[in-house]
Amino acid sequence: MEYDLIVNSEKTLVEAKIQDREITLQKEEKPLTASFERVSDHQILLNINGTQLNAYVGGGKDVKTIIIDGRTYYIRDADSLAQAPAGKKGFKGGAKTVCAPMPAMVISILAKEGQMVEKGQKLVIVSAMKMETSLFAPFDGKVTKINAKEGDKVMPTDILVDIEQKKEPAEETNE
Amino acid sequence: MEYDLIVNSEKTLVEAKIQDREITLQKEEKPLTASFERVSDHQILLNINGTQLNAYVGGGKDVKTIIIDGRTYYIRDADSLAQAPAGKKGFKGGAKTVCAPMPAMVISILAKEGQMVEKGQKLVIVSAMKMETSLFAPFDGKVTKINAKEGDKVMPTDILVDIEQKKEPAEETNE
Amino acid sequence: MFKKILIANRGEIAVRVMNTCKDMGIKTVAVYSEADSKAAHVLFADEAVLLGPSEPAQSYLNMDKVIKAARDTGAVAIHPGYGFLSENHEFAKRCEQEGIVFIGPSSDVIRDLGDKITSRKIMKKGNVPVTPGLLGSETDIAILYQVADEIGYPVLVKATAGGGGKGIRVVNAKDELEEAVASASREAQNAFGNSEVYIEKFFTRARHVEFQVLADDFGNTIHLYERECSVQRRHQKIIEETPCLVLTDELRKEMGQAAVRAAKAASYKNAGTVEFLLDENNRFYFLEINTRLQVEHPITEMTLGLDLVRHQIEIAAGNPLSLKQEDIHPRGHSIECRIYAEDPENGFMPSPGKITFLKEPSGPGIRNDAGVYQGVEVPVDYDPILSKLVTYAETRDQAIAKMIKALKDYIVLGVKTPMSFLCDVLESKAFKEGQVFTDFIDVHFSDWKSNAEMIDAAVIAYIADELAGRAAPALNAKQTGVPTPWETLGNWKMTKVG
Amino acid sequence: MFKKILIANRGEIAVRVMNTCKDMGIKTVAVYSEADSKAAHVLFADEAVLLGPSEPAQSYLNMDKVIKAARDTGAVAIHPGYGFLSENHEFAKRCEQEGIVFIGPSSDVIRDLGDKITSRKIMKKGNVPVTPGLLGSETDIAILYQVADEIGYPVLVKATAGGGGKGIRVVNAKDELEEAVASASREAQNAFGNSEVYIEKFFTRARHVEFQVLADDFGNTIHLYERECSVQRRHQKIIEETPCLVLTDELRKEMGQAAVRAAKAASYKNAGTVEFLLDENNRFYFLEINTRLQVEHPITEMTLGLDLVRHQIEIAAGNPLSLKQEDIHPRGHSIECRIYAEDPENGFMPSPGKITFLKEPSGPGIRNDAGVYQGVEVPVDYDPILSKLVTYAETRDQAIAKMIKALKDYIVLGVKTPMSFLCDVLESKAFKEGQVFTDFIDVHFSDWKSNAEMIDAAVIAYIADELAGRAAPALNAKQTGVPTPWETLGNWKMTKVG
Repeated sequence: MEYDLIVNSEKTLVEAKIQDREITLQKEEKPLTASFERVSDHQILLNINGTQLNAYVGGGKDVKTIIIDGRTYYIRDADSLAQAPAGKKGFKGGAKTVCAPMPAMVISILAKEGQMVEKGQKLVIVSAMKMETSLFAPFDGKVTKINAKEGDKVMPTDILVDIEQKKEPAEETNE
Repeated sequence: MEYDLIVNSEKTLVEAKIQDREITLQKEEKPLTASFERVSDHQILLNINGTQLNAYVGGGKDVKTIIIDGRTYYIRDADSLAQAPAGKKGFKGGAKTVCAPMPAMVISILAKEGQMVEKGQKLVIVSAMKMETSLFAPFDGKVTKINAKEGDKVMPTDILVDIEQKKEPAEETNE
Repeated sequence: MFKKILIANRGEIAVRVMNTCKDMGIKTVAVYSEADSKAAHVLFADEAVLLGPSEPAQSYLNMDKVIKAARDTGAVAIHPGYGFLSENHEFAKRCEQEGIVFIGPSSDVIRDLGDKITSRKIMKKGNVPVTPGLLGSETDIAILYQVADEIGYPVLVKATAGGGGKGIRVVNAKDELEEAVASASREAQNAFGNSEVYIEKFFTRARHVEFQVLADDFGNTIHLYERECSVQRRHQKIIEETPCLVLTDELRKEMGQAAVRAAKAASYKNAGTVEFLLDENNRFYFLEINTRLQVEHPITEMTLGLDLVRHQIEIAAGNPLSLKQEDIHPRGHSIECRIYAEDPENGFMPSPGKITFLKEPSGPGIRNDAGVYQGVEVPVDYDPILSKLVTYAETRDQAIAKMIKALKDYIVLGVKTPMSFLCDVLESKAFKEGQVFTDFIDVHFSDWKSNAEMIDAAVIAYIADELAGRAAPALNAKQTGVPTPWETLGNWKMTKVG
Repeated sequence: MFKKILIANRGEIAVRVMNTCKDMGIKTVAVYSEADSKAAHVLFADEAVLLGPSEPAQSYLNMDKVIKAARDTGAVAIHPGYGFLSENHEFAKRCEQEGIVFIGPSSDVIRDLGDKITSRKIMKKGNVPVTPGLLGSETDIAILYQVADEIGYPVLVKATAGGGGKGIRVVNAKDELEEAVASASREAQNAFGNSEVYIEKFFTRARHVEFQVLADDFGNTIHLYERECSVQRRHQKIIEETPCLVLTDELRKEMGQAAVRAAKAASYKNAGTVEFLLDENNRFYFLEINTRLQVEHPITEMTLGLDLVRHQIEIAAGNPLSLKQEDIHPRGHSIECRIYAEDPENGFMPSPGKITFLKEPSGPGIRNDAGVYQGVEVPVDYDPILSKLVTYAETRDQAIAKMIKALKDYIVLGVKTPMSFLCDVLESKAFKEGQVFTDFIDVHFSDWKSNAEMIDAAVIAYIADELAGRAAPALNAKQTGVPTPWETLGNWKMTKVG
């Protein structure tokens, strides 16, 4: 079976053979075979060449969070991503908005509609969990719309600033 | 609402008024009101006259296991008990069988079919978790059937010995 | 240092040993039976080897399979934990022959001390006082009757092998002796693969006080002070503490020296425990040396701030002891409660099943060495210990209060546990005053029933649970300690079973 | 002793304090905001009082409401924890006026020491060395420019109130000063209700070494040795340990005596912490006295085997200190890691959300003071600390190894955590060698990314999870640390924000 995955932002094409409780990844060097057993809803015991690893798995259909040996991996199906609405697609390339990173309060808006901004320029300061956090422009461009004002409470998906990119880089289509 | 409950083997008739997240027990002395909030599948936070208690609840439709302040309570609906098949009814009174207490191995059978036995007489020795456990006759009576032999692996609901009671005591019907 | 260690055990002690291995950067190999394929110790290990069916003889007690597992995985040493093969001198011998380091004393020492008779002889020679009793195992019931008469009832029928309260019967009168011998032999055979028994004097009001010892290959032998283990049920310790209340500084010193003498007399190496009986007149008698890690070793670790398993491994690796007697200064007070899947209202009968919910206590001064997790099945085939709950505090009263709090905050659904029983014991006047003898439970708690003082709250919780439905489907009622018909049948006379 | 104590705090520290109250048989009252109705500290208390909306000013910082809660529940004393009202002298004053015991020093002492300027003056008088800097708070930017020039950049803009890394900015050059002052003032206003700031010399390569002190009403003042707290991010400690590697016995003694002198100069009562900066030449400067329990107090408890909260309560109840300086002997080594809901790959940005799965590490030498449980929502409104993970072992190397193991065994799903970051820090050569200064993270880990060496295993786990379906319905993906569009947008320059 073929999996078109995005692992920690990296696109990864995986060819996997699945037999009962065994998964074989077709690697360039040599195939990697692992057996697995579900321990609980969030724990899967892997056995790779005799070595056991406990994988803790969270998240849902969209993205899975996987913790192994103290490290966290975020894996999603690239196909499901392709089907996502355009506005929220920016996960990998071509972001065109500045969103709130978490539930927060807007402390200060440092740009105006119509203003030209440079990549890395500070646009918004928000405060959450008693800490101030700055949001920066992702590229050179023109602020087309500002959707928040000082004092607003904002949520992670809220788009605070729309920016029209100055010059579109080549879209990464087949990375 | 009326609840006909069996709490730790004691029949308890409870008259309860239920309002949203508040339960009032009609007690002889004075009513007892408690508010409650579910914390998780197995935890309910009770508030009785300002004092909080965490109740941990396990079990299913038949019997609930409830742990409060380090003590365990077993509560079941008496009505559901009445509907149970006769052979498994003996929870409170009139047991007529000797069952295995847990998954175990039969070490020794100390009675024969047709034998008269006295209450407290040792009938079966089983072994489980590396410990030997004896099963005794619940009353004076006659062994009508023995359903296990030495070396058998037995399960909790397995009836090992059937006994016909010598003299039936008055059945507790309205305790 | 060893690269990889196989832990020839299961449950909490296997996890405990693996914890230290991981601290030391040593890879761990678990072994397991079919009943334990998802056990905590299996999940915690770097590698795991299936030994065979659940029967101990075909898995955890099977030397060939354990040795093969070590060979196959390249484990250079084996830690036996307690129970199973831990005090089996043949197994230690096998390891020696195969060039695998057995983490414990040499096979000869285990053989000598594992045989309670030989060990009594060694101790006598080493100037350590022993209890009156038989000097050899005996199958002839006539001789047993005779010796019992000589030392006087009550006597103890005791398996010469093993420990952990198995293969032991108290005999109060002549007519109980024969059945006790048969039963103890059978249990010993099942537990240790050796049915031999002997008899010795039984002290009804005695304390069980043991001393931890450590000895290396370079002649350094030290003791790590005492543990009071008098609170027992079915001859198995359930509450242990250190320090022991009744020891004066002089007596403590005297017993500590006797413990070191005992270890030296036996040419002991690695960690061991010298068990003494302390009678009401503060006379002490050597009982035995446990040639392995004790269940209750954590309380010593708490008051001394050290890791006994680490020292076991260091010694086994041939390193000299890094501790000196004069540097060992216990501090504060520590208590351990053994948490079994058992029913204290029914003779502490084991209560196997699936743990449907688990909330472990935590916080300052609380340690819980657990061998289970939420969702695991506690199998019927083995000793039903779930964890060792340990508290530490500046004083005994504080350690007791902390233990009671921890027990109330330790929630296990799916199997029965002794939490409320242990709370009542710890809260009792007798325990608080330190009036603990080996007959403590029989005297004070023989007909113990859980106090049901919060029935109203429980009823409210029942109704609330009905009203505020759970997200998950109802669980299997069979697994949750439901009273079943047999509960009205049995009188579980476990402590005095004939 | 007090019958009932109100804990005017939330999260792990409220649970921590309640633990000791329960050990002491003292009833506990929790207070909470609307965001915290099912928080761990609420569930753990005997009583709980809703203060108001989630905004701190309307709940945890609202003195009237907290005092009223104590009155209404009959609590005779208030433990303030750390943060919130803990160092608010007006609140302590209110308690004194209302006849409620404030568990901490007197309001006058809090006022004097809480004002970093006054405290610097007291210390100078008490013969305790202080850092160069401003002797009064200042709003005039012209004067601030002038003083900064005098002591030389880099300088530290510092709120005169509070602590915990809030209201502090490092200023490396003149053109950053004005924005830093504005930002620090604002943050201080939000966090402590006081916007005043001052400036002092910033030492780029210094260690943060603090001494725990205890003082009773009878003139007994002792120190409980040091804590090394140099590993910080955003001026907030994340790893603390004791003992401090670089202190010689002489320097330790000297600093301990200075700490006692500092406490005495301030007429200090109860538990407090004297913070020193230790420069590269082993010169130490008084920074401040934290007039409350520190987040990192457990490491002192581990090496000394005592309970600081108990001693706080005993002192507040008017009892004399049961400890003497000559009896205080630290043993072994202890490390604490603060576990926040935060994203170390993005400037340690807070990561609120629901904890969908929680597995806490346990075992010998591991303590986790947690303020959360599986299923709880980590609110956006407060400091996102989940727990303090503490290890103890015989040596520093062992304590580090144990901490790394514990971090890998600490599983949190639903919010992001710094586990892998902390592992890398602890495993780094610089940390292992004890080369820890307050700029440690900036120097060694400024662009830290999690090493993704087990991608194949993760991919297999992904596929296995798809194949072996879970029993429960899929969780809300939004809650599980999913990368969202903004991740590619921001450069989280938190450590040097202008």
